[in-house]
Amino acid sequence: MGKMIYLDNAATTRTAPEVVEAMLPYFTEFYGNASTVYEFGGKSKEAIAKARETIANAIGAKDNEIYFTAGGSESDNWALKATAEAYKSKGKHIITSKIEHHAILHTCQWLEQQGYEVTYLDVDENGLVKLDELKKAIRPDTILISIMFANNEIGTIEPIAEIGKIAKEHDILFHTDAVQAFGQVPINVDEMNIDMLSTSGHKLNGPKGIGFLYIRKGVKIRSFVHGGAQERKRRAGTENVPGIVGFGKAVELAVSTMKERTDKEIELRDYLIDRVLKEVPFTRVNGDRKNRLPNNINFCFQFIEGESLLIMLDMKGICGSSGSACTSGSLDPSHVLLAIGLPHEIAHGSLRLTLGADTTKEDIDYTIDAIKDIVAQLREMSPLYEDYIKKHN
Amino acid sequence: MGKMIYLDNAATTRTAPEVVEAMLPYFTEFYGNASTVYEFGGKSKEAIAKARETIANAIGAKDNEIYFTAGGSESDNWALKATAEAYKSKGKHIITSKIEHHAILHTCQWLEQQGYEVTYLDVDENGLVKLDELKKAIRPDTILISIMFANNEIGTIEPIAEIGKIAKEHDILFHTDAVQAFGQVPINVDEMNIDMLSTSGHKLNGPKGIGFLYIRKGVKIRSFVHGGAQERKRRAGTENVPGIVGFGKAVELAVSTMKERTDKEIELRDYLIDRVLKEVPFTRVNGDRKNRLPNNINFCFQFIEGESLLIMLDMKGICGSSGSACTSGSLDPSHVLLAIGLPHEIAHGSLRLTLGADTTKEDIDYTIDAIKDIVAQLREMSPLYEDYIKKHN
Amino acid sequence: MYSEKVMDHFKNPRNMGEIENASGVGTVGNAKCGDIMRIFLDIDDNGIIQDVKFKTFGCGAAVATSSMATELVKGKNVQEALQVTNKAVMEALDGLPPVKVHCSLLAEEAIHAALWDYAEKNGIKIEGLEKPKNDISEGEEEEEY
Amino acid sequence: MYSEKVMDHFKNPRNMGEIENASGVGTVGNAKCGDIMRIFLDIDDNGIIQDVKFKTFGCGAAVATSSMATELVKGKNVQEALQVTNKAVMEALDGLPPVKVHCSLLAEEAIHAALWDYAEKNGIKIEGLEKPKNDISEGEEEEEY
Ligand SMILES: Cc1ncc(COP(=O)(O)O)c(C=O)c1O
Ligand SMILES: Cc1ncc(COP(=O)(O)O)c(C=O)c1O
Repeated sequence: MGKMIYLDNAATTRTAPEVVEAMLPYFTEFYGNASTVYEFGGKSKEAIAKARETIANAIGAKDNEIYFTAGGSESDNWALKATAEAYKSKGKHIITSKIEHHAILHTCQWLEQQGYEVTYLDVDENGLVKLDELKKAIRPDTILISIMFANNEIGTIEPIAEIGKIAKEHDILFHTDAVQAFGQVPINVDEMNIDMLSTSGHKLNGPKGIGFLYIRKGVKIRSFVHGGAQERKRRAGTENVPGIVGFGKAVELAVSTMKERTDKEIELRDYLIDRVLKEVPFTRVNGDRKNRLPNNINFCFQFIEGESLLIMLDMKGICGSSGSACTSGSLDPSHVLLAIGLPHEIAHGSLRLTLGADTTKEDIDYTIDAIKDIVAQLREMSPLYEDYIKKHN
Repeated sequence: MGKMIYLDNAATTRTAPEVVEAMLPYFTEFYGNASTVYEFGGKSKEAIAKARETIANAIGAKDNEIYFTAGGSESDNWALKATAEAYKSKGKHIITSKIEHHAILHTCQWLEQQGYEVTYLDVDENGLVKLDELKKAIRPDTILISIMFANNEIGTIEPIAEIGKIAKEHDILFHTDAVQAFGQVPINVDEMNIDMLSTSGHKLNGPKGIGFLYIRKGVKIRSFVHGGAQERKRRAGTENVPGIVGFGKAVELAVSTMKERTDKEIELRDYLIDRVLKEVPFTRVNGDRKNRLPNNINFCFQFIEGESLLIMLDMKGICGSSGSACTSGSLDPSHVLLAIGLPHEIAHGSLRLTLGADTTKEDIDYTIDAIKDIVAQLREMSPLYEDYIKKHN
Repeated sequence: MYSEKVMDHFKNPRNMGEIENASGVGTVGNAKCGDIMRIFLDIDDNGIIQDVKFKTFGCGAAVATSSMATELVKGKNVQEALQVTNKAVMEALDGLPPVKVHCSLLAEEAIHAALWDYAEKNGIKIEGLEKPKNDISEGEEEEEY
Repeated sequence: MYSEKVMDHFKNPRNMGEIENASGVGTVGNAKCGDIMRIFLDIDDNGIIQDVKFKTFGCGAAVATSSMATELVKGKNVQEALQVTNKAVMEALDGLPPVKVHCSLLAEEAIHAALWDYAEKNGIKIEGLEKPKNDISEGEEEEEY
């Protein structure tokens, strides 16, 4: 491979070398099962306890409120399905938004098949959940509100503290999918009145296949994966010690570098957005310009289609995404872009670039030039552009 | 730490250095998300495809019948819950055994709460499922038979081919929890008429936090973890590329070394069992002496309690287990030992030793001597032994 | 994801562009589904396709199938062009991923649409050519999980 | 899992053994639950515990609490011995894991049982001593998930 500019950090990140370093001893040296009697297993147990503490501190939680899972999707499934089950005698109504990740949306659809009722809140043109609509949607049988902390496609950060407050006032559980936000923006579960929170290790330079669900003490959630007594009997399965250790290390790094890293990302992000908006016609930015993840850029380029754009960027060594990487197997345009009011043909022309700690000004300049070239080239090829030009000449 | 003789390979194994080696590039070099358009993500996709092929070949399956999960517990939960859901219009009766792992038993209990009916088959004194009882348990509304390939505590290998045949004759799905058997005994899903099969990577010198569920093409199972379109839309979550690659490597090693490794283990296993039976009075072997995992040893030493035994073995550097490691948080004696007919006080005195590829004759001799000493010492301390001796003198 | 042939035709699309005053122009697909193909045919008096151009809005496979389809019909007569199936296009590209098979159907249909336009403009009837659908529904049924 | 103190008392149990013709012997727990403790007391005419021994079938914590309990009552008089609570045993051991708290209850109960036996044998009544239960049900309720 030649030059590579990796701008798909929302899909996954490079595992930090320090993280791998921290994990290594737990593969071949301290490989003991953490749930054993002998001292050797105690090494694993201690390592898990340390990671749990680091992580709990990062979100203002207590150690025993952190439950390790296999990632964001499992955390989301667990949070929704198992609270739905535990609170069904109270009610069967759940509120979420139209721009959640599929791990939430498909879980909600499954819950609907099980007899639950789900309200999918609209968002405004920037992807912000409307608080008054949230309030209106609340019913006596509402048991759960699940709104993502920040959107994975357009980077919009939701008013989580306000939502938490509303949920608390109505005595309704509040879950947030913080898979994209964790490590990028400060989170405090107490101040924000969050009862459950999902994360995934590989989104913040930790390993893939590990995540956690924060569960506030007192929440009567049931198990999702039944079996052994791990994770205080709530999540069965031999503990993924290296994964947990790596996650802990990644969180430690993400927290300690957050301010500096995101300040730099914000600067590069806004520089790229501003230049592309100025230099590429028929372009729009998706997502809120202010309440936005530090590393997220999302455009729609009219008259062209995203996959072609991605392949041509790839030919120049730039890795980006169009809609969520998780759904690239699908042919539908992004449900998020549709929800913020874009027509299908515009939604098809989206490009998401998500920066990382290593992204440089040079990378960004190179990328801007590449975008300009490629968009022009694809428009040259586009019958839609032809029609538009003919109509307006 | 001084000397260590690790004889708890059924709890978890050391990740093989070759496995770690194979994983490493996928953390920091080829860290791309496998579900992306750019070539860089293609590296991850290819690595997954290769692992999937290795694994499919290992059990005589097709590539597209292997679905990666986070481990044995998730595979078991998925297999049971999602077939129960998919086939509920056919019936709501499931057959399993009393000696399954908790990942099966607790899932069955959950299913019972959801309105399913579960028959828990008795086993004989060696832990073998009785085929005539299985046949008798089958009803028109039976949708699934789930019997483990080999038991994790007493090592008994179940008559899987025969069970598969019965299931097939009755047109009932057959799932087997092969977490302990995979890599230790030859498995062929076609010859054995297995429709679904659970495994876990860390039991065969692969990494923790990865497993797979084999699902025969045509089985109408639903998703368990809903979300993105990974694993042919059946199991959501960003692929754990290093985990999958490591699992693939571990399977490759396990398959290629199986004959030699297990021949050696069987010899050491039987040597230890025979000597301990001869040299330590009031001792019994649990599990079938013939249909037995090559690396499994399980004793009950009368008048003493297992945890004390473990701690004292640990003091001599020997790692063993008493009952399943997963349940060591519990105070109940092993449900498996109760199911083979042992009274509680005998069940409490169990010791499981599970050998690995590196176990040597010296380790075994040292362990035998340790057992003899420790059992004598603990009996000296035991009021039960005192009573017995007084009564019989 | 794509074969080398597909990537080659995507990177270096053959016959991209338009033909002014073409003998026939066909546009199929719709922006909603993310694929639109437009084929321009220059057909001489002997019914031979002298030139062909395309414009495509769509994914890599859409571009590559358009490119390959134009190559396959160039120089052929109308009847021969009609025989160029989506299967032929796919084979010439060394295959397509399952989710992209509909692109090849679209390419076949775009040729047919251009031929239909040609026939209409010239008041002739081409044996075996039915009025093309404007839209191609996906061939594949998704499995329900 | 265990504190150093617990491990020390497990590895080097104090007062392990039996006393022939003891002034009082108490056995509590049952094999079903995996813990049995037997305490032997040698009490002199002044009601002072001159010697104490134990035998225990059970886990590490069961052995350590037995050992510690015997240490705590040794040399005390009957009334003082009665004041040795499970909490005192636990504290002396620098704590126990939650699942093992019942072991300390068992140790307390074993002392009481031996004292009861002593009282019965001598036809006396010890102020504040109730007939010990033979069995200790677990103090903890398991959370239902
Ligand atoms: C038979 C059996 N099934 C399932 C499991 C669960 O596997 P894991 O802990 O990897 O989820 C185990 C391991 O503890 C096992 O031995
Ligand atoms: C917002 C959001 N939620 C959930 C997930 C799922 O996380 P994972 O793929 O690690 O299971 C993702 C990542 O794709 C995400 O961006």
